[in-house]
Order: sequence, then structure tokens, then C-alpha cells
Amino acid sequence: MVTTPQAVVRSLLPLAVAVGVAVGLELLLGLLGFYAQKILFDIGVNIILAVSLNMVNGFTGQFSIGHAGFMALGAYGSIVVTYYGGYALFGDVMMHSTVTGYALYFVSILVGGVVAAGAGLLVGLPSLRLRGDYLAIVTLGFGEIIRVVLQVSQPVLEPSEMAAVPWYEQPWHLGRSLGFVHSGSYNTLGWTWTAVAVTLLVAYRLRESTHGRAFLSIRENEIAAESIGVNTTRYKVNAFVLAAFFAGVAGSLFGHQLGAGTASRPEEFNFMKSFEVIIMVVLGGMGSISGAAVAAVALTLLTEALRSFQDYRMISYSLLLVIVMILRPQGLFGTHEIWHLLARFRRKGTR
Amino acid sequence: MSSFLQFLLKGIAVGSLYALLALGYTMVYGILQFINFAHSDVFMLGAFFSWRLSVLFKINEPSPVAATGVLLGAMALCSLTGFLLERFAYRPLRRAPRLNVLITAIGVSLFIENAGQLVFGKNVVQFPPLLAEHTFEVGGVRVRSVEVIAVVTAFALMVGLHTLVYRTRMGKAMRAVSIDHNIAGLMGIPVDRIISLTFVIGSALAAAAGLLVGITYGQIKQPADSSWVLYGLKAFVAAVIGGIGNVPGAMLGGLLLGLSEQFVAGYLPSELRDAIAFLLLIIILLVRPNGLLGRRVVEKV
Amino acid sequence: MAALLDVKGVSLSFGGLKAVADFSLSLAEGSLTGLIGPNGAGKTTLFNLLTGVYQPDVGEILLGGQRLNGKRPYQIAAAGAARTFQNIRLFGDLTVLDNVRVACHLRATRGMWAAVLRTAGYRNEEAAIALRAMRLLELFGLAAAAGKQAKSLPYGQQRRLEIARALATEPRLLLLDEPAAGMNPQEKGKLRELIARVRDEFKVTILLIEHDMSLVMQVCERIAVVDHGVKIAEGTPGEIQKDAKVIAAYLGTAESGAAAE
Amino acid sequence: MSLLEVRGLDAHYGAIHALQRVDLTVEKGEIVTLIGSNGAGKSSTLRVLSGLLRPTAGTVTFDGRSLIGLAPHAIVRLGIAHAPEGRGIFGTLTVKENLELGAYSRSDRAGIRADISRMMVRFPILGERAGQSAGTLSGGEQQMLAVGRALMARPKLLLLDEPSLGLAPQIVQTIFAIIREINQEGVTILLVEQNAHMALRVAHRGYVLETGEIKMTDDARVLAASDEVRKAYLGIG
Repeated sequence: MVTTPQAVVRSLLPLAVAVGVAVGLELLLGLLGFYAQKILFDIGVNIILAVSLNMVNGFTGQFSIGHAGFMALGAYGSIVVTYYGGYALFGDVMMHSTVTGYALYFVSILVGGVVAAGAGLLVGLPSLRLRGDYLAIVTLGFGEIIRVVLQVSQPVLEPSEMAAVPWYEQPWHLGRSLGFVHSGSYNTLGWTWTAVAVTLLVAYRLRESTHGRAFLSIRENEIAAESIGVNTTRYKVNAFVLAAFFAGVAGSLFGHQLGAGTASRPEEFNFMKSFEVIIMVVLGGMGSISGAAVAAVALTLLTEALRSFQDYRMISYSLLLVIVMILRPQGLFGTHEIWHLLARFRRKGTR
Repeated sequence: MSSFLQFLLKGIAVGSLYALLALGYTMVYGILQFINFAHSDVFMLGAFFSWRLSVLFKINEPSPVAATGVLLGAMALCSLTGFLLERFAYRPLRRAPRLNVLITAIGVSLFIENAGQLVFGKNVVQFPPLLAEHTFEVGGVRVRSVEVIAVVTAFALMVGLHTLVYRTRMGKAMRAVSIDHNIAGLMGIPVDRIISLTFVIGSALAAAAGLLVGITYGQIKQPADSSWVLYGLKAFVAAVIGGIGNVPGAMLGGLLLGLSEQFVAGYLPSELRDAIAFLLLIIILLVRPNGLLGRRVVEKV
Repeated sequence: MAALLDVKGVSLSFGGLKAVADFSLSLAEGSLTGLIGPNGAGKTTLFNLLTGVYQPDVGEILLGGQRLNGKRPYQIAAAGAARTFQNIRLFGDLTVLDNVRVACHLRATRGMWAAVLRTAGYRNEEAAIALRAMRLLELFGLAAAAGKQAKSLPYGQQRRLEIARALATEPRLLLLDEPAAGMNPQEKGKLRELIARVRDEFKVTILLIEHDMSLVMQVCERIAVVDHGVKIAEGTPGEIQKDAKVIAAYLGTAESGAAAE
Repeated sequence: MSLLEVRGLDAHYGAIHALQRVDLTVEKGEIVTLIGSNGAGKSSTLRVLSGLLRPTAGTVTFDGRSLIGLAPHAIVRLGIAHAPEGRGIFGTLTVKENLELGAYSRSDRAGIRADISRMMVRFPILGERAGQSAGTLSGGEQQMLAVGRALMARPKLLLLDEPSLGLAPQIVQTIFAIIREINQEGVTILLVEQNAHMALRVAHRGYVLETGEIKMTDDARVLAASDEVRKAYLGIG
């Protein structure tokens, strides 16, 4: 594909649309009920998770099945900033709906992403030596280690206790298995969907670039990729770091959601959460950005719709997963984007 | 000193159960090169089948004969489960990319858990007292009779498997299939049947592990409880530590893992116990990527 | 002419088996050399040594004076050696065009940030890459298939695409591993012309493993013969055809070799 | 009726057309060779015959029975043994275990034991190394083991894929002498060789394959004398 002005415009489209939607949602916020907001919020977080995991599993063909661990790091990392950082800044641990407050929140999202990205680097390093299932089990194990470590952290500090604990020890007070129940609900749909837009744009532009093709070449044939000069080691680690960053961002949003009080418990980030994200990526199609996003939307909605049939929900999900793997192993959209398939469909129609 | 001995004994008890379970993972991995995620669910089913069989036959009192019967029944049912699993979920994917197989395995695992939840309910189940409970004091260390029986049973089964794999015609065929499916077929070995057999045997061992866990802990958690999957994952880790595809390796890895967990839980915060398996895994894989007893495989270009 | 590739006394063993033994070879800049020998003689192993897939136990490999020992395959590609594979290794799910474009990556300079921000410099570079990739496809008669998945191409085209992909890395040394395998006589004829043309137009030095003797004899200026990992002869095609050791290696005995002359 | 009859065989690897309308027959007691360059489809033909590769069209009849759709192990039972390219030795198993596996389709224990002893007489090196893991054997020894192992199935038809691959000339001579010997004992042989000269010397008839098609077939001596074959496959010039 030659880069023409049209191509640039087209590549801007997802960002424009999503920011538009984000702003729209923000404006409608008052009109929406809590429940509708929560669903739109969950959808956004799940899109970010699925699209970011797709960077590792779909682009480079590595098996990462511990995505929830990165999300957890993002959530805790960002809450540490808004809670303990907020105390340092404002002298209390309340939520501050001011410009400074939201600036702090913005910083916390970045910190969440960076903390997770650092962990991504750590997990990416074994990928230099491990292949396939071994890597999968290491990523899963890493996620579990993070969860367990969070469980042995110290109770959250009350403002009255802050003075007694030096600042560098404060981030270790994460609330044990009870979770970090004091996070402010800074997050709104506007924040969430802007993050969704950025994730989609970065994923898409990266994949369409020479770097993206380098990622894909690793998935296709690692030995051939090396032979044409792709530093497969570096690119695999890059994929892990990038994916972890966005998972961290998703965690930051998740940790500051409305009524987040019970959200950021270590248990929320167990391997079941990781599996959910994998299901989205796999159903959407490995390597397909729009596919992963659509699957995230569909499965989030389906989860809500089937909430009263909880017992049967997971049964049908898992059956669906197995059947798709057997009948359509490339996922619903394969490596294609939805518009590719639409274009092909239209061509067939006119013929 | 006595606490050291206590951890040692407990470690062997837990470790032999890990080893029993690890054998199933290592056999399937050796032959099909994938993690049978659903193995932990067959293990879970082993516990629940044992419970149901005990209820069905109204076994309320300890009886070695009844316990053996329940064991055999659970093994048969789990073997059937393993057979069906391979036949209908994995065999259609024999030539599919490995990620697909892995994900199918995860899907099957979720399916069994949630279906099990419907069938067996969502409550913790009190396990029937199939064996008499005695506690001995040996040199200041408490030893439970059921633990001794669990260890002995586990070792007996492992020795049996070892004999099967290394001493019989069938075992020779299994080893041949694990080296190369195509060449094994050219020898006249019915490859698909051998693969089925591998699942059947691995599942029978998992059933035994399930029963022994039930007896040891006296109660079992609901089918979808994440502790089952975690138990299974740790057993897989044990198989990897020992060297995947290697029967003695799985036993060594299982014991090693059981011991490390007990010592970590004994001397450090006990919550860290669940992390130690993965920490051990990462270290071993970085130092010896093919496990303690594994062989190096040269990649062909 | 200076030597572009200098292989000095290289050996490699697998377990107890000596795959390559004390092998030396020197290729002049711009030369076209054939590497022949019976199946299993160690030719592909030698390619794997030259491209960093394997590391030699002893010996030294120099490309344009630069030592390749200890370098990873991607570094060797960057140093200017590109290859094709005996058992074709294309990026099957990617398009034909992308297979070539991905190899242009090696000489691309813009980073990931530029790609995400779509800077002007990045866009120019992408356009240049696309142009160069299309030119290569045209040269190899694959332009019409640019949008197809690589795995959907017939055998002969897959082999040609592999060569195009290797050339996209702008190599100084091109290693071709049995490019004619599975081709029919017409395709082989075209391939012969293509190899000669590639050498002249791209100014690359070519080392060619091939079993088709008529192809090797016609296209190569020099030929090295390997048997059991040892170089048993080197010379012009005429010299090689008369070499008793070569005939023995190929035909089992010298007496039967005479019959085949 | 011929022992083996192949008609209009087609086979694919993905988009690649590996075999195109291949016809060939093998009579009882013959040595027939398939020659051709790398990638011509020689190994693919054998892979179809032993059930490793599913053909997309055509018929294969062995001893009056169709082989299409049969699994490799069922084909072995019918009397076809395949010593594959690259030998396919089970390197971590012992030499003796390899031989025993060759007889997996048989159930006559005494006969198997007797055959193992016979193999160890025919290939003394296998007797010497019986308890060693097969991976420690040299290339030539592994080839002996591959042939011996295939014979353990007591086949009517033996498929040999590149038995000379990577072997020194003297050992190649030995292997070909053994091939002739086995044939004289009544085993029909279909031989795939890159070393066309040796193959045509030992075979009764030959087929020349090119890009998956049969280009020529004739008496081995005629083929060896043909200009076209001499030019393309008999080496040099």
C-alpha cells in the first residue's frame, strides 16, 4: 500500500470517530444511567486489552496468556499515584475534580502504563529463549506471581498513618487481598474512549508500517525473518512492552472507574481475566485489530445479556471457543480487517 | 529440626500428588507437544467422581476394599473423559497451528469446569471417609496415615507407569510415537490409538490424584474454583522442571515442587506458596531450558 | 579483484558427526560460483554457517573484511549477506508485495514513533519502499501477483519470490539454495537468465547450491564441490567435469564415471 | 496383475502441486527405481504409497487392494514397508528396540526373535551395537538399521528413499549390494535415488520424474544409455 493522502486520512479515521464518540459520551454522561455507563466503560477497557494483547499474540505470534497481570500492575501503579501522590499534593486522599486533579490522573495513567511496560520487558526477556507453550506458561506464571505478591502487600494507609511511613515505603501499602478500595473515581467515558482511540490508532499505524511488517514476519517464519535482517529478539520484546503498556493503561482506567471500591482486588486479575482477553483476540482473529475490537464489544455485551444465565454463559463461551478453533481456526476475521472483508463482499455482490 | 522434618514429610506427600498429575501433562506433551489444559479438570472430575461413587454406593465407613473400588471406578470414568476429550476436541486439530490447540485446550478446560459446576453444584463438598484416619508421632513429627497411603499409592502407580513405558511393547510404541508420528506409523504402529491410550492412562492417573486429594484434605472445592486449575498448572510446571516428555523427570519435578512449596510456606509468608512454582519455573527454564532431565533438541533449518 | 567472502578453515560437528570439515572458500567480488555435491554433503549446513544459523567450531568467516563469527543471522543480513532456503520459507499469510516490503525493513531508518505519528520523512520512506518492492516484483515477473497471499503461489513463483525478497535487503552476497528445485525445464531456463541478470544489475556476488548440472555448468564461472563436508575440488566448470574425485563422489566409482562422460 | 498399480495420482502441499497424473506399476520380484532431481516428486510418491500423504486424485492398488484412505499402519500390515528419506531412526531408542519396532505389525514372537538374529548376522554392526541408542550410530550404520528395520515387517514391497544419502562411496556400494541381495530373496523394491547411476545399475526398470510428472519410463539399461537421462541425471556434461 503506497502512502497517499487518502491513506493518511483513512488512518486518522478511527481516531476521529472514537474521539467523537468519546466526546459525545462525555456530553451524554448525565443522561446515561449508571448501568449504561458501566457497560460502555467495560467495553472500552476490554477493547484496549484485546487490541493490546493482539500485538503480542496476533502480530508476532508469541503466546502470552498472562495479560491480566499487566493490567493489575497498571491499576495498582496508577492508584498509588492518585492516592499517595494525591496525599502528597493535596494533603488529603479525596478525589479532586479540578484541573490539577485530572492532571494527576493523566499522569497516573501514564505511570500505570509505564509500570506495566517495565514488567512487559521483564516477561519479554524470557521470550528470547522460550518458544510456544513454554512462553505461555511463563507469562501465565508471571501474572500469577504479580497477583500473589499483591496479596501479601500491606494494608492501605489512612491519612492519619501517612506521616509515620516514609514516602518510598508507601507504594507497598496496597491493601492485601482486600484490594485497594480507596481509589478515586477519576475515570469517565471520555478518558476511556480517548484511550481506546489512541490504542487503536497506534496498533493500526504500527502494523501498517515497516515495523509492523517486521512483527508479522516473526509470526510467519522466524528463521526467514532473521535472514532478512529482522532482529527478532528486539521485536518480540518490543511487542511485549507495547502490549503491556496498553494493558497497564486499561488497568489504570479500570482502577479508577465509578464505584471502583471493590474493583482493584488481586482476585480480579487472575488467569480467568487473562483467558477472557484471549478469547476476544482469538474470536476476532489473530492479527486483526478491528476483529479483536469487535469481539471485545460483542463479548462484553453478551456477558451482560447473559448475566442472569451466569451458569450457562461460560459453558456457551467455552463451547463457542472450541467450535471456532475447529471450524474456523483463523478466528472470525482471520488476519483481515473488517473493511477488507466488506470490500471483498461488495466486489462479490456486484459481480 | 522437627519442623524441618515436618515440612519434608508434608512436601513429599504433596509432591507425590503433583508428580502423579505431572505424568499426565508430560505424557501428552511428549506425544503431541501441547499443554493439555483440561488435564486439571480431569483431575477435578476424579475427585468428584470419587465422591459421587461413594455416595452412590453408600460408603459411610472407612474400608480399603470400598476405597479401591471407588478408585478404580473414578479411574475408569476419567479415562473415558480423557478419551472423548482427545477424540472430539484435539484430534480434529492434529495438524492445526499450536496456538489453536492451546486455545482449544483452554476452551475445553473452561467447559468442563462450568459444566461440572452445573452437575456437581457450587458448594464445598465433604469427602467421605474412605480410609481410616490415624495420626502417628515419629520423632516429634506428626504423620497422617492417609498421607502415607497417598504417597504409597502414588508411587505404586508411578512405578507401574514407568514399567509400562520402558518395559512393554506398548510403551515402546508410545516412545516411538513421541519421537515421530510419521515414522511410528511406518512401523505399523496405530498412531491415533496410541495417542488415545496416552490420554486414557494420563486421565486414570489424574483420577487417582483427585481421589487422593479428596482423602487427604477431607473436602473438595467447587469444580470451577480456580484452585483446581492452579493445582494443574503447578503440576505442569513440575513436568517442565523435570524435563517435559520424561517420566522420571515428572516425578522428580513433582517432588521438588512439593518440597519447595512446603519449605517456602513454612519459613516465609504462606501466601507466597502459590508463586514459588512459577518462580522456580522461570529460573529453571532460563538456566536449563529443557528441564533437569530433559535433552537438548536441535532445530532443523 | 578483492575477495568479498573469505571462508577460512571452517569446521562444524553435530554430536560425533562432522558436517563440515576444514572448509575454505574465497569468492571474488561480483563472481558467480556454484556449490555442488551429493545430497547430504553439507552444502546447506555451509549456508547456515555463512548466515549465522550455526556457529563454526573452528575457523573464520569474513565478508568484505568483516568477521561474521559470533554474529546473529539478522546482523549478517545487515552486513550484506542474504539467502534463500532449500525448503521455501516465505511469509505465507502476507501478500507477495509485503514479503518483499518486509525485507526492505533492513535498510529503513525511521523508528516506531515516526511510524505512529506518520511523519513526512516516514511517509517518504514508506513510499520509496513500496516503489522499490514493486520494481523487484516486476523484474521477477511477480507484479501481477502482488496482492495475493504468498502461500497461494505455485512452486516456481514461490522460489522466485524468495530471491526477490533476499534482494530487497540490498545484499552484497546472495546465497541461493537450490533455486531450481521443482522447476520444469522452461522455468529453469528463465531462472538461468534471471540469475545472470541479477548479478549484473544488482552487482551482487552469488553463491549457488544446485543439483541441476546443466544449470550450474552454464551459469557459474567457478564451481566448488563438497562431499562429506570436505571441499574435494574447485575450478571452472570444464575443470570440474574432468575431475576424477568429483566423478567418484557423484557416481560411486571412477569406472562408471567414464561411462557417463 | 501387477503387485503395485498407480493410476493418475495427484498430490498437493498447500498450493504446490507435488504430483501430477503419475502412473506407475511394479511387478512382483522387481527392483523399480524413481529418478529425478530434487523436488521432482520422488519422495512424495513414496509418501503417498505408505499413507503419509493423502493424494488429491488417482488410484493405488496393491496386491489387488486399494490403498487410498488407509492409515500408514494399515498399509504396513498389507505388506509395504517404507525406509524413509533421512532414515528416520528412533535415536533415543536402542538399536534392538528399533528393530523390534520394525516388526510391530507382527505378532509371532518367535519369528520376530529369529528375524532379529538374522538381521544381526546380515548387518554385523547392528549386532555389535544392539544395546546402544541408535542415535550414536554413524550415517552408514543408521542406513543399515533403517533397511533392517523395514525388513523386520517382512514386507512384500520395500520402499527405499535415498539410501545413499550422505554416505561414503564404499558404503554406498555395500548398501546397493544389500539391496540386490534382498531382492534376490524375494522382496520387491521401489527405490528412490538421487544417485541415478547406481540406481539404474541395480534396478530392472526405471521411471524419470520431473516437476511431479513421469517423463520417461523404460528398462533400466535403456534409461542409463539414453542421452537425455545421461545429460540430466547421470552427472556431468
